[in-house]
Amino acid sequence: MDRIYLDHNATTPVRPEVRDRMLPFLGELFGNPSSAHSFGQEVKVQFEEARQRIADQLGASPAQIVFTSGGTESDNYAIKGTAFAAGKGHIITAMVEHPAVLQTVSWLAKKGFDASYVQVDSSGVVDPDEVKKALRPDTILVSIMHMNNEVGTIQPVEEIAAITKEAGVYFHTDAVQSFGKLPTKVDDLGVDLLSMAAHKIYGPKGVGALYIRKGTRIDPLIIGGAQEKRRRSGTENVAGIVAFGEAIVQAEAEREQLYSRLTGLRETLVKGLTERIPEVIINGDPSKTFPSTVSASVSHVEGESLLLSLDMEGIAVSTGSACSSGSLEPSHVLVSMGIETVLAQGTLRFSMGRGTTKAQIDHLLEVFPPIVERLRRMSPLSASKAC
Amino acid sequence: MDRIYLDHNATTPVRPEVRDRMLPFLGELFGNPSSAHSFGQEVKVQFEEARQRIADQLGASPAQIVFTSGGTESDNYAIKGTAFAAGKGHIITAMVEHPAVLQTVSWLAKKGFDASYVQVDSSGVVDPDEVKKALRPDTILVSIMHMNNEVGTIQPVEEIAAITKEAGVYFHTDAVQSFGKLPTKVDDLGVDLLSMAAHKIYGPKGVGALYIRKGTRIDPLIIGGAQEKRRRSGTENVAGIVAFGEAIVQAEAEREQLYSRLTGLRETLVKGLTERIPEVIINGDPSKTFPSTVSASVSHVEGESLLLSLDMEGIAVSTGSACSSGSLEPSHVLVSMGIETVLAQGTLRFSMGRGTTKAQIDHLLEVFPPIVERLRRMSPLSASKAC
Amino acid sequence: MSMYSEKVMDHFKNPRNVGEIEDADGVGEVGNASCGDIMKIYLKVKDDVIEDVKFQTFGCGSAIATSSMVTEMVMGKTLEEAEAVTNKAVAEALDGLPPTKMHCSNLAADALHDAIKNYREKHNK
Amino acid sequence: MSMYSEKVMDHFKNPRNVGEIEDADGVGEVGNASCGDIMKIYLKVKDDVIEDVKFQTFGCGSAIATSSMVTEMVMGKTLEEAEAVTNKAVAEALDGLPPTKMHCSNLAADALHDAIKNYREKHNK
Ligand SMILES: Cc1ncc(COP(=O)(O)O)c(C=O)c1O
Ligand SMILES: Cc1ncc(COP(=O)(O)O)c(C=O)c1O
Repeated sequence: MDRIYLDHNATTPVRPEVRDRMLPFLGELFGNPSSAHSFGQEVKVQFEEARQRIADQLGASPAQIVFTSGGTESDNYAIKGTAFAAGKGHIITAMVEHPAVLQTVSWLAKKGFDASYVQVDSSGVVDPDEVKKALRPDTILVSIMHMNNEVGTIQPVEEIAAITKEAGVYFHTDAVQSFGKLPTKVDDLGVDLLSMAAHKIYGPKGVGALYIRKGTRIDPLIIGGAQEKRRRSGTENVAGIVAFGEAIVQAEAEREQLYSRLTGLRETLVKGLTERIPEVIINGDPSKTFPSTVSASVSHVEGESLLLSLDMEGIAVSTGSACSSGSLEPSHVLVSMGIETVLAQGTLRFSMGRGTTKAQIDHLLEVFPPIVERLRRMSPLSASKAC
Repeated sequence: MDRIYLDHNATTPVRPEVRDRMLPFLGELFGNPSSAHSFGQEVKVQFEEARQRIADQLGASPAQIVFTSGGTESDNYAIKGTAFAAGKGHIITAMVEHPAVLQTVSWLAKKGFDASYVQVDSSGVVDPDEVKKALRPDTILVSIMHMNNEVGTIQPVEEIAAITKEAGVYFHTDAVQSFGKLPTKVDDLGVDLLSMAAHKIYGPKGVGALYIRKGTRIDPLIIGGAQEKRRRSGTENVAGIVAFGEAIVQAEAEREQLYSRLTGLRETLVKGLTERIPEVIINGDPSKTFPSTVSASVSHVEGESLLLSLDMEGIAVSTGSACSSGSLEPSHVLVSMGIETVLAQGTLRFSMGRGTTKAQIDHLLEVFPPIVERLRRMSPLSASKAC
Repeated sequence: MSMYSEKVMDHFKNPRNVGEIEDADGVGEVGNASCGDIMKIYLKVKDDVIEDVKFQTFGCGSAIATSSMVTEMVMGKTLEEAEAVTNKAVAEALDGLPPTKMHCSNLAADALHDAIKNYREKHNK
Repeated sequence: MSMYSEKVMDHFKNPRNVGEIEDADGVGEVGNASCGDIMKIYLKVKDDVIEDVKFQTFGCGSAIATSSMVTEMVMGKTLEEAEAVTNKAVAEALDGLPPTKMHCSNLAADALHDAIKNYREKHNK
């Protein structure tokens, strides 16, 4: 069997149609879109078409889309940009956010801003009332993600938006995991700022965008030659941006069909795991979780050793924490959901995508139980038990 | 004749060998280099090889190279990063810098930092003594570019470094235009921070790097998942980074040969322009200017109308200001060199590269004089004269 | 492929009514070199009708095109009709201008109005 | 392609001396679950020589590999020789570990030393 990729929340392969759209821009369409001559202008046209496509997906105007180098930059731009424009103030976020949000907020906290972190319930969902309670007169921004990357939890963004709107506070959502997978019309969601990335939806790495509602007071993060209407300077990653435009159109076209296919695959996976492996816990509430992601905590064994063992069988998954730090701390997301430390350490994330098949899941379900058994036999935690 | 591209300082075509190196990363090598499984690790190896190549070019260790989304981000990171790590203080830069430096410094000035701008002489060169005079006890950073993008002037970076070193002040140089064109060994230059971009040396747009000398106190600009040893978070633009590594090796291999070829082409171009067009001024001192760039001020006519007229003949050049703002202000670089406003408005930048041939320059020299004549005949400024 | 419409490029390539009128009845001028555009309009007027109009322009593509367009729009028109021509109308006649050029290089109607004013002052009308 | 050396992967795939010694002369343990690694080492000692050694480990790839490696390194050695084995020596014997793993998951020698200490305490040596 070919290698099996079950780490689509980390990144996805570039779709062949998307790649084909990029190639001319690595060839003769090499002009700088800021250039007034024809080499520049012929590029600019296609480049602006990509902006229109992103805007359409959001139900926004192209003038409200700023291209960036990815999801992390978009998050940094949204949060630091509104913070620096305000000068000082209080920011509300949640413990389940991606480090791109959490670490940015904690950097700002070191620079004189204030931060509050709302808790989540055991399925990882933010309670809008908690956001309301955390509001202060000097609150400038609420940042709550749309879809969580580790567990797949979908947050009640619309309800939170109603609260921020009433309070007159900006609302940013990190939609890096949801853009192209769930509807993300900005007026339905009610958000002022929304982060996106191409590489989660079969586009290239190193390109993303930030939606900025008209009138939002925001400082630029990357300053210079005044590209993107002064909001994001630097020669644009034209090939990447055009590819992003293509990726979203393709993703939207198959979105609903993929959703139902993933729902079926999730059922097979969850059923197989719980039936075949003793003491495995599936994290999150499936009714509030996007079906591509299954987070499973396996008692008595550690996640990386599970990951490596699966990798030896040609199956790619991720541990609970998507973080590259090599830190051995258990996932902040799982811990904030109240999962025991040692279980959090033994968590794997299976994230499926458009290339995932039933045969792949079946194969995983063959291979995985003996791996767990072998590692449990090695573990001092399970030694006393007959597992 | 094919279209002629004389705007290499704005951007360059991707070299075919570089493009070929990228393609696998838009195909099956799609893993996230932070992933522990084989999809990630197979990518990481090649990705780190690119870092080694950039480091070799600088005579630095790979641990001192941080990949970014381009020259502008590198400049922002270097300047804001050292400023925020210091918390407060004074920054010295020059009026001839790229907007990525100038606008970043002026943003910091609005946020409570201090800034001084050193003047340049009529050929655009910074006097190191002026830097010395501008130093204050609270100076935290000096940022002076290596090679200017509008005129091609090479700054006395080594001499300035001697001054900053004695004063114990960090020294950043924007080497976006010089990296791969001039020697840039960081220990020879004596700099603490050095900005680079791939797309100026036949690599893709949207990727760059910052050299950070070991021990430099610098805050990250883009914060999150702890990639690049926590110095620059966000999923890496792997294809772009690998391409950057290839681009620098290729650029270095032909660097000296290209330099002498460009020197010959410049001679032809300058001689042709001054002989065939009355009242044209070549800006900068050729002995202190990199030979790819010729900045020519044409009296009584405006730059954009020259640019458009050349574009109609299939020749791509740029006006004095490389800025995309559409601002009608004359180039800050030319003005700071003491060039009259109206002449600055009538300035074209011809920037040559590896694809430039003698035949192209000869063709330009045929086409350009009648264009100037036609526009001068239309101009109210030259109406009184018989030009 | 250009940042300008085809009409702008047409007027840029083949500007109408370029030049000076030696014995003009009215001369108008707007802009200055530091802002990048200088436009000069010359008028020949008879019985309140513009019999001839010419322009000279130092400026970018849109400055030249708007100058050319405005002369075409008012040739043979009465002064009153000419006074009703706005910068916006000139831009529209050219199928629009890029946003960054709308405010800066779109001054041809102003130059025209300045020339009419100059004519009226000289001739007490 | 792996983040680990071939030797680490070999010990991870085929760990030597896994398990428990029921009547161990010394038992050592380091780590705790919240830091991600727990290692337990069991010793059988005769005449100051390690006759048998086994391990149990909860932890990542390098934790399992270092545990396995340390048992191999000290099997049949005197206690004194075993005490001279450092975490660094274990990592070197595995052709190195990734930087992020050097400090966190490289504790097998500590677990061994803890087991020897336990043996000495129990047997007054
Ligand atoms: C001197 C200089 N610095 C910085 C930059 C900005 O680089 P980039 O466009 O890759 O962000 C450029 C080019 O645009 C440049 O010429
Ligand atoms: C929810 C979420 N936010 C932000 C990011 C960061 O995006 P990028 O890696 O493109 O910078 C990711 C993915 O890594 C993510 O899953």
